[in-house]
Formats: sequence, structure tokens, C-alpha cells
Amino acid sequence: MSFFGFDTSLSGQNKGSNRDSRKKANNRKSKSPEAAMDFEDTYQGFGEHEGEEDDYLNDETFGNATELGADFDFGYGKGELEAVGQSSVSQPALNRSYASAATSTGSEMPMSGYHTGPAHIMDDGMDFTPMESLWTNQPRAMPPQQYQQQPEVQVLSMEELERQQQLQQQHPQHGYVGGVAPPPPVGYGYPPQAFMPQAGYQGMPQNMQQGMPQGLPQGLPQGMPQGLTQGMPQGLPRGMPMPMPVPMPMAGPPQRFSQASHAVQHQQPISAGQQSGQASFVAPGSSQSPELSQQSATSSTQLPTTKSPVMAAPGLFPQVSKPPQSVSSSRGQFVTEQDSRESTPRGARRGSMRKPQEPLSPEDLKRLQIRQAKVDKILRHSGVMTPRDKDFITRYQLSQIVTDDPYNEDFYFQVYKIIQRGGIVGESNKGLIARAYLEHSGHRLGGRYKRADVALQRMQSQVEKAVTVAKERPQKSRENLDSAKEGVLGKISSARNSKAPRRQLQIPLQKGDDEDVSSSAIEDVVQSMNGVDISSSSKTRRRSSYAFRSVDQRAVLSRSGGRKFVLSLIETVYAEVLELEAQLRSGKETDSTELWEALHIADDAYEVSPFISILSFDKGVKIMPRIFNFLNKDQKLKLLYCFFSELSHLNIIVTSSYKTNPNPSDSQLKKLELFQSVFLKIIVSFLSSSAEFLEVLGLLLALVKNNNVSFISTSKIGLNLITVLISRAALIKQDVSRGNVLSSMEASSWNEIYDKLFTALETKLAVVFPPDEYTAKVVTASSSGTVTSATAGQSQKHQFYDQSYIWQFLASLALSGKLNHQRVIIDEIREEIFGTISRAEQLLSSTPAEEQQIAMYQRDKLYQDLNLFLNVMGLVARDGEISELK
Amino acid sequence: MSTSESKTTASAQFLSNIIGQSVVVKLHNGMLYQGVLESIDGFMNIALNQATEHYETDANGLLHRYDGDVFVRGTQVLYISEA
Amino acid sequence: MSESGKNQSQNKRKHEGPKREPIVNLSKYSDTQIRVKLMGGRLVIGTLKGFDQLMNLVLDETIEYLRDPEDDTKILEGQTKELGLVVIRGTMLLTLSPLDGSEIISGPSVE
Amino acid sequence: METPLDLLKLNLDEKVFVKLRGAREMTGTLQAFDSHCNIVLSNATETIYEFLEGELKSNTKSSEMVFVRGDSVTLITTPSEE
Amino acid sequence: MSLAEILPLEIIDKTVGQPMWVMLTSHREFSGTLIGYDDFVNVVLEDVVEYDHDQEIKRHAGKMLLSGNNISMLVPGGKRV
Repeated sequence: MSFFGFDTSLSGQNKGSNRDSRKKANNRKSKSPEAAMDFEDTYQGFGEHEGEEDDYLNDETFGNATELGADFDFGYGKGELEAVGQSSVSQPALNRSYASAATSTGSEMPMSGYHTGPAHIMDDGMDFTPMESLWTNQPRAMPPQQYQQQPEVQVLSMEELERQQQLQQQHPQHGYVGGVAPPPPVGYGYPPQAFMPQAGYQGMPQNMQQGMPQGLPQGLPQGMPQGLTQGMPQGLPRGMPMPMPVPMPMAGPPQRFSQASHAVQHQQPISAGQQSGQASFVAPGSSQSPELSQQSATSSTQLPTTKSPVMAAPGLFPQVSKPPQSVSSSRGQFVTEQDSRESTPRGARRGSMRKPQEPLSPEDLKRLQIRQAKVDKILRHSGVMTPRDKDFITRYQLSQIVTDDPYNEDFYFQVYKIIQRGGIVGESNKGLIARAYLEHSGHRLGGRYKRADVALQRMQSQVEKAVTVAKERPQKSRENLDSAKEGVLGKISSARNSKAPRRQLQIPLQKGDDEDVSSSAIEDVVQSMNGVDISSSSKTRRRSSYAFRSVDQRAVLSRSGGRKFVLSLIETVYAEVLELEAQLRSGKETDSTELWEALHIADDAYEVSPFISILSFDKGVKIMPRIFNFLNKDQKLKLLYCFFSELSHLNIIVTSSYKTNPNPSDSQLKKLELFQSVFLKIIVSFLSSSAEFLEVLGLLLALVKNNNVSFISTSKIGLNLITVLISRAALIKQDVSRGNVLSSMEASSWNEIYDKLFTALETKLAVVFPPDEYTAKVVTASSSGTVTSATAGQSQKHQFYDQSYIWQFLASLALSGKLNHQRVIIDEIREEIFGTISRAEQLLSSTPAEEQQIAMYQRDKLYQDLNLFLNVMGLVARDGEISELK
Repeated sequence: MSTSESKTTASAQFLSNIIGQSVVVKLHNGMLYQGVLESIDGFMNIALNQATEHYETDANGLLHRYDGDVFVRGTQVLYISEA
Repeated sequence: MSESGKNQSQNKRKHEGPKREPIVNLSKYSDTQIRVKLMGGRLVIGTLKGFDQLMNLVLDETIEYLRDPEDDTKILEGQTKELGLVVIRGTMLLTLSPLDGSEIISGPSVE
Repeated sequence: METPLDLLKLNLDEKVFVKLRGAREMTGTLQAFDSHCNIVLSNATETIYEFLEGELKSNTKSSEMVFVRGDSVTLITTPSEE
Repeated sequence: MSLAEILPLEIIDKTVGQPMWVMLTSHREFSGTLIGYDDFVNVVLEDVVEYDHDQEIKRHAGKMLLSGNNISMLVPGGKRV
């Protein structure tokens, strides 16, 4: 206890053990640990309350756990399945999860008051793919009261039935759509018009079929049933309830839409629907339907017997416009829990034959109607594409298949990319494309990009194709528009119409200063691929610009929480690492979460990530190797991603760049060596041991996107980092043993990112060579006692700046680039090449006799470094000139 | 004020009240430091922020300005007073 | 530390524990004039009114002999300062002696 | 709440400036310290100020690794690179 | 041992809230209102005047914690010139 008895720490200990002080350091801001409330207590009993009473309609309206997916995958299969698990009558539809429904056996779910028949044991192996939902007519658990009043309503008299049919015949064209004035279904959201009559009930009594709107392509019903019946396993027992085959969306809705949308002249060929890879349709109730329809007519509450009059059923179906009173409620009624999937070919394919069930109850039929209604509702958009569009697309897809680099071959992608990238403020998209097109085609002195295989040029043919197609687009609609406008007052200029008035103000496009804001498609592609879920906000953190207010590290530190904060993090990290290492030694399991949090990599509350500032301290760098032992691969990736994204903030880069630190002090050089030997080594070992190709790309992209690459290349460490990344990527690319050659996605991302890097360096490549006075300073600083890698292994007297790391960079840049890239590189560093050669040659003549030995060594070294680069291009420099590499 | 019987001593109370305020600290050698009291422990070790150094009184010339943290050893402290 | 201090002020016997008695029993100097030398060179005389286990003293009618500003060790003849009732910290006590039967003589360094 | 010594711990492996009794100062890299303020500095340089013949003189001594006894330490801070 | 002996700390205790004159082992003195003290006789004073060799050095507004390390004498009633 101290003199004063002065309690120095709120949490009671005086200085406490290391761990405590670390804990205190951590929770300085948050509340003290003892008071931490255990969230679980507060949550006591909150979760178990009974579902509200009145939401029994929910699953019908929203189809519990069903998502009416935007894509053509009717995800409501799961909702259906849950109904199977429906237990006691009084309970609202059990909101049981898909899995439990799948595993639960029907038997334990006796439907009180309704003979459920032998429970159908769900075959565990069944994969309830969403499409399944099409074929299941799972009974929907309905509260009994609804069930009771249901039957009276259902019974339709003969006359009513006929009347409906006449109604149908008079305006088949609209009867289907126009006549739709359905009284809203009782409590269920299904718009009645969604109900599709043509559900292929080939088995429906003939009159009903005619009753269907003429508009219905004759081809459909005939074509459908034959195809369906073949698919139907004949061996099905009579009692097998036929799932109402809901035709493939493609087939179903177009008819309906075709009537609705006048523009479409012809019917959607049924075949297209079938081609779409959907298993051949389930046999409609064709062989069963007479019996089916009888069932649907039964209104008896007891077991739906097959005796019920046929007439009742039709009353249900053709009434497209007049929905059965409570479509859903009838749905709910089908309590037969048997799963009719078995009867579907798909079901058959799965092999496990179900036990015979009761015949389909009338409600089954109604429920199937409802399902079609749903399907209709989902498929509003088919029929939009004309055959001409379709064949264009198919030809287009074919062209995609043939090329090995689909992205770059793809005209639309290129256009999208150019528009995405934007350009001169306010330039219209057309202007953008034109400029890009011209630029690529080298209108200037050999063009900025003298790359032969420029994507845009190659797609010359595609461009023409697109133009012709656009021209052929039906002119008609434009003329009648104009003619309508001609009228008495003369022709209103059709150039501008109300929908697209000419923009008076050319509001300058607010072009973000750093173009990384408009991330091109490729970036999202890479982003998603490398799985590193970078929180979006960290991406928006201001791009680390290289313009610094001061080289003083304090400025950077203040933007990442302050020096003391960072130092306290480092101490916490040290404490954590020591502890983990102790646990490791004692063989216990190590958990690195606290360590990970202390590193603050995922924390983007600061302008500069604290992790980067940690690396600005020597002790931060020194602990890294020991930290890496405890991180998993994903964490390492996140760490490196953060590192590369904010490289320009790293003080080691700033101090090692001859631009921002023209005369480096001795201690700075030592810091540089430390970083090089410690951190670079970890990166190299990680990349070579466990990084995937796309992950390396992700890191390279992070570097290129968030930093001024040219500035980075003025720093030795920065240049080495780029070299490491490119050479690693190039290595994987050529690694034959890797078996599968790069996927097209990887190849195109690689080209894209390499392009980005190259454009960032182009016309400024010479900047990688530090000016002579800088190199002189480094040499003098190093010869004064501190041997740096720049002068390692050189005799005291004759030290010179070792440029091998520069040539290595250039070599790896050239190696992974294409021919034109190499040409650009050579163009830009021509003087350096010849400079080095002349320096090597002079070495011999200018050194006195006794030091020839050293001069020889230095001369060979110069040539050796230079040839690192030249050999990549098949050249070699020897004795003063450059020749072909034999 | 409380005498020794009360749970926290007068000095402990005083110290906890002035944390975060600007204080004047004099050492035995007469050096006077003025700054924000960042933290203090039972041995009267002191951590000051933005401290200025004078001899005996700030009327005398400024000897030094410390921008980082300044750690003053407790045994050398003569007094700490509110500035 | 603070524990023993508290006991001391409440004079409770039972907390004493095996306490050694101070070798000099001050009570015999009660109400007599004593001369006290303190660390750092201060010299005072006063009537001993009270004391405690740590030899903190209470002196009354205390006077302090002033010292030569240049030479701390030299006592200035006849220059004194009245202090009245004084508490002297036992921790700083150097010497203590009864006043009567002793007189102040000049120091060894004779000019 | 961090005690001053915790804050001192932050400066481990960093350059520090130490004022000592007897008009002495030292700068070096803080390698270790304890609650008595004993400290170990690496690459340290010590400056001793003396007032000789009316003017302030200083001489310096440097050492690879030095142990400084806590009771002569009066103040520790991070040097501001003037 | 007559019970009449006065306990030094009681004297100090009685002076709480009143002026107190504190003299160190050196020629330094402080005079201010005694706010409180602790077992080591560290002293908290208020509105303190600081003297050295009887010269006023500095006046302090507010409270001051004076380390008991070098306190030689405490004189209730404050400094009398």
C-alpha cells in the first residue's frame, strides 16, 4: 500500500500484475470489468414468449421462411415444408425451421380431428432444393375454425359453373386478364389474377379446358401434358396424390403476359421453357386428374374420398377471375401431410418410394391453383426479350466462350469500364468511349498505350454489330410518336421530348480527387474473390496521399489516436504475446482474439490505422514475427491488406524515400534496415507459403488503389514491397506444378491490376533510381560505422550504392508485363542502363593498380545487377555492349 | 477536512481531485514544474503533460519546455499545489 | 504503516504487540526545558509538554536559535525566534538534552 | 487509471532524457526500469554541468549500457528532437 | 507517567482548519490553513505562502499537498514575523 493509501487504480490494485495493468490500459475508456453486465441475464426469458396469437395468417401471406427470390428460383419451398411439421390444430402454423421440418417425421404430428393417414417419413437424403417447392403440395396447417366454414362455401351449383364458363368464352382475351375483378382473397395476399388456369391439367374435364382463354396457346396444353405424362412413373399407385405440376416459369407466365403485353406478337414457345434445364415437368394430374378433380370437389370434412362430384372442382379452376372464396384458406385445408413430391419425376429420381396416401382432396387442387398464382406473381417479366434479342444474346454468349480472356474481349464490359472510370468532367458517355477508343488506337505519337491488343480495337466487329442492331430497332414506334405530335400546330421537334429535356446546366461532375472512389467492376470482382471482408468504411478512409505536412512522425501519430495510445497498444500487444507464448510453452490452447483486437487492424475509427503507427515504432516492428505465429491466415491477410492500403502513412516509407527524406540520418538508415530484415521477411514467407493468387492480387490492388505508387517507388522499402508482390504473382502464374492454369477470372484480374500498376508508374519509371547525391549520402552514412544493405559486403574504401533491388524490381515488372510494357520500360530507363554500363567500364580504368581487385568485383556486380533486368528481355550486357542472350 | 480516521486520507482526496488539472510541482532541488497532472501514484510519482520548467518561481525565466510526458520521481517532490 | 500509526494515536494497548519501549524514557523530561537538534541543522529549546511512541515532541515556549546565513553550522549568539507551542517531527530528531546543567559554548572552530 | 510508472513503461525501447541530481543529464534508449526508478539505458550519453570560474561548463560521457540508481533520478521524459 | 502528556498528533488534529506554520529541515517554510494530514504527516494546506530564509518566495492560491518527508516542525497559528 502506498504512503497515502491513495488508491491509484479505480479497480483497486496498486500497480498490479502486468496483466492487470494491461487490462486497465484496455478498459481505460470502457467501464471497469467487474461492473460489466452479463448481457445474457438481461435477456432472461425474453426469447421464449409465445408467438403473438393473431399472426396465424403470416405464413400464408408472407410464406414463412419463404423468400420470393428475385431470381427465378421460387424459394417458397421451405415454407411449404414447414407445414409438414404442423402439429396441434390450435397452434398457429409452426414456424419451424426448414431443417427441423425436414427431419421431423409426419407421425408425431397428428392432425386432430382429421385423419392424417400414415405419416410420410421424409427421406433424410432428400435435398430440398427450392425448385422442390414447385412440386410439393404440402398441406398448410390451418386453424380448424377456418376449416369448418370452408366447405359450405366451396360447393358450387351446376348453373354457377356453366355461367362462369360462358363468361370465360365471351371475352377469353380479357376473361383471363381483363375480367379480373376478384374479390380480395380472404386474408391472403395472393392476387387472384396470379392464378393460372393452364396448369397443364390435361386431365381436367374437356369443357374446362376449352373454357380456358383462347389466348392460351393451343400448343401449350397439348404439348405440356404429353411431355408430362411420359415423365410420370406409371407405376404410381392410384391413390398417389398428384402434385399439381406447375409448369416452368418460362412456360407459364409468358402466356399470361403475352395476352397482357400487346407488343409481343407471338407466343413464347413452350420448348424454351422446357429447355431451361428444369427437369421434365411433373406429370400433371393427367392420368389422375379425373380422380383429382373429384377429390377437389369433396367438401366433406372427413377423409377426402374420391366419390365427390367432379363438377365441384371445375368450379374452382376456370374462375381465374373469381378466385375461390378463400384461396389460401382452402390451401390451408389441405392437411394431408403426405408429400406428393414422390410422384414427380424428380421425386422418382430420388428413388425412395413413399407409402400409398389418400387420393388428393379437392383442396389439393385449389392449393395448386394458388401456387401457380404465386408463380405468376413472381414471373412478371418474361416475354420482355424478343427472339431477336435472344439470339443476339446467345451469339454473344457463344463469343464469350471462345475467348480465353472473356472480360477483356467483352465489348460491353469494356464500355462499362470506361464509363465507370469517367474522364473529363461533364463528358457524356459517348465522349468517354470515343476518347478511350481513340486513345487506345494510338492517335498521338504512337499513342499513349502502344499496346497492340487493345481491347476496344479488337472488338471492332462487335461495335459494328451493336450499331446495326440498334439501327434495326423498330423505327415504327418512333414515327408514330412524331406523327402524333404533328397535329395542327405543326411538328413539335422530336429531338427533345418531355421525358429527356436538354440539360441547360452542365453541372460539373463532382469527380472525387482520388479515382479509387469509382471502383471498377474488376475491383469488386477481386474484392469478393479474396474473401477478405474489408469493412466498407475502411475502404472509404481517405486515400493515403503522399503529400505530407511534415515528415515528422508525430503528425501521422496524432491521426491514429496519438503517440501514447499507440505506445499503450504496443505494450498491450507485448503483454499479450508474452502470455500467449507462455501458454504455448505450457502446451495450452492459445486464443489470439485479444491480441488481434490490440492490433486494431479492423478498427477504422481513426484516420490512420493504429496498426500502421504501431509499425512506425521499432519495437512495433520487432514484435511482428512473434505476432505472426499466433494469427490465422485470414487475420494475416487482413493485416497485410491494411498494411498495403496505408503504406504511404508508414513512417518507414517516408523516411526511406529520397523525395521526403533527402538526407537520411544514420539512425533512420538503421530503422530502415531493421524494417527490411524483419517485416519484409515475414511478408515474403507468408506470401510464398500460404497466399493464394487472388489474395496476392488483392494486396497489390490495395497498394495501387490507395497509394501514390510513384511515390512508393521512390522508397527502397516501397519498391521492394512492390517487387515482392509482382514477383510472387508472376511466380504463381507460371507455376506449372500448380496444375490448373489460371482461371479466366484470375487472368483478367491480373491483367487489369498489372495495367493499373503500370499506368501509375508509366512515364515516371526513372524515379525508382535515387539521385546521386542521395546515394552518396547513404554511402557515407553507412561507411561511418553502420553497414547497411546498400553497402553490405563492400570494402570500407570503395563503397558504392547497391542498386540491385532496383534492377530486381524492373526485372519482375518486365517479366510479368507484355511486350509493349517491356518496350515502355526500356524506353524510360535507357540512360540508366547505359549509365550503369559506362560506370562499370570506367571502374577498371579509373582505379589504381593495387585496387584492381576491388574494381573488378564492383564491375561484375554492376553488370550482374543490370543483367538481372536485361535477361528478362533476352538481352545481356557484357564488356560495354548489349547483345542477344544466346 | 477529514483526518486520518476517514477512509481516504486528506492527501489521497486532494490528489484524486486535482488529476487532470494544471498543477505546480516543486522538487527538493528547487525546480518548479508547471503542467497538467496526468497521473500520480501513492509514492507521489507524478506524470505531467506540457510541462514548463523554472527555478523556484515562474517569475524566473523559462528553463525548458517539455512537449511529451514528463515523469517526476516521487521522492524528489516537495509539494504539489493547484496552479 | 498507516495501521500502526492509527494504533499509536488511539493508544490502544492490545494492538501494541511486542513493542520495544524507547530506550530513553521522555516522561522524566516532562515539563522540563530541553534542547533539541534537528536534521538540517535547526536548534530549538522548549518545555517538553508531550511526546509519542515515534518521538514526535510537543514543546511549549519554544525558541529557535538562528544560524549564520553563510555558515549553517554556526549558531548566532543571542539571535532567537519565539515559536510558542510546536510539534517536532520525531523522524527529524537528532539530539535531545535537558537544558539545565548545560550551557552554550562557541563551536570548536576558534578563529 | 494508469500510474506514472505505467506511462514510463510506454517508453521502453524508446529514446529518453533523464535529469539527475547534481546537475546531471542523460539521454539513451530506455531498456529497463523498476519502482525505485533504477534504470538501464543503452547507447547513453551523460552530460555533467559545472559552474567553474563564473561560467557554465559541461562535459559528456557515453556508454553502451549504463545502470542508473533510482534515487539520483529526478525526472524522465522523451527528448524532443530540437 | 502522568496522563497529562499531550499527544503531538492531537495538537495537529486540533489545528485543522486553522493557520499552520510548517518548517522544513532546510530554511524553507510554508504558512497556510491546515486542511488535513495523514499518518506520515504529509500535510494539505490552503492559500499557502512559501518562504525561504524568511523571504517570501511564492504565494499559492488553492490547496497544496506538502510532503512530510522533510517537515521538521509544525507550529499551530501560522507564521509570526
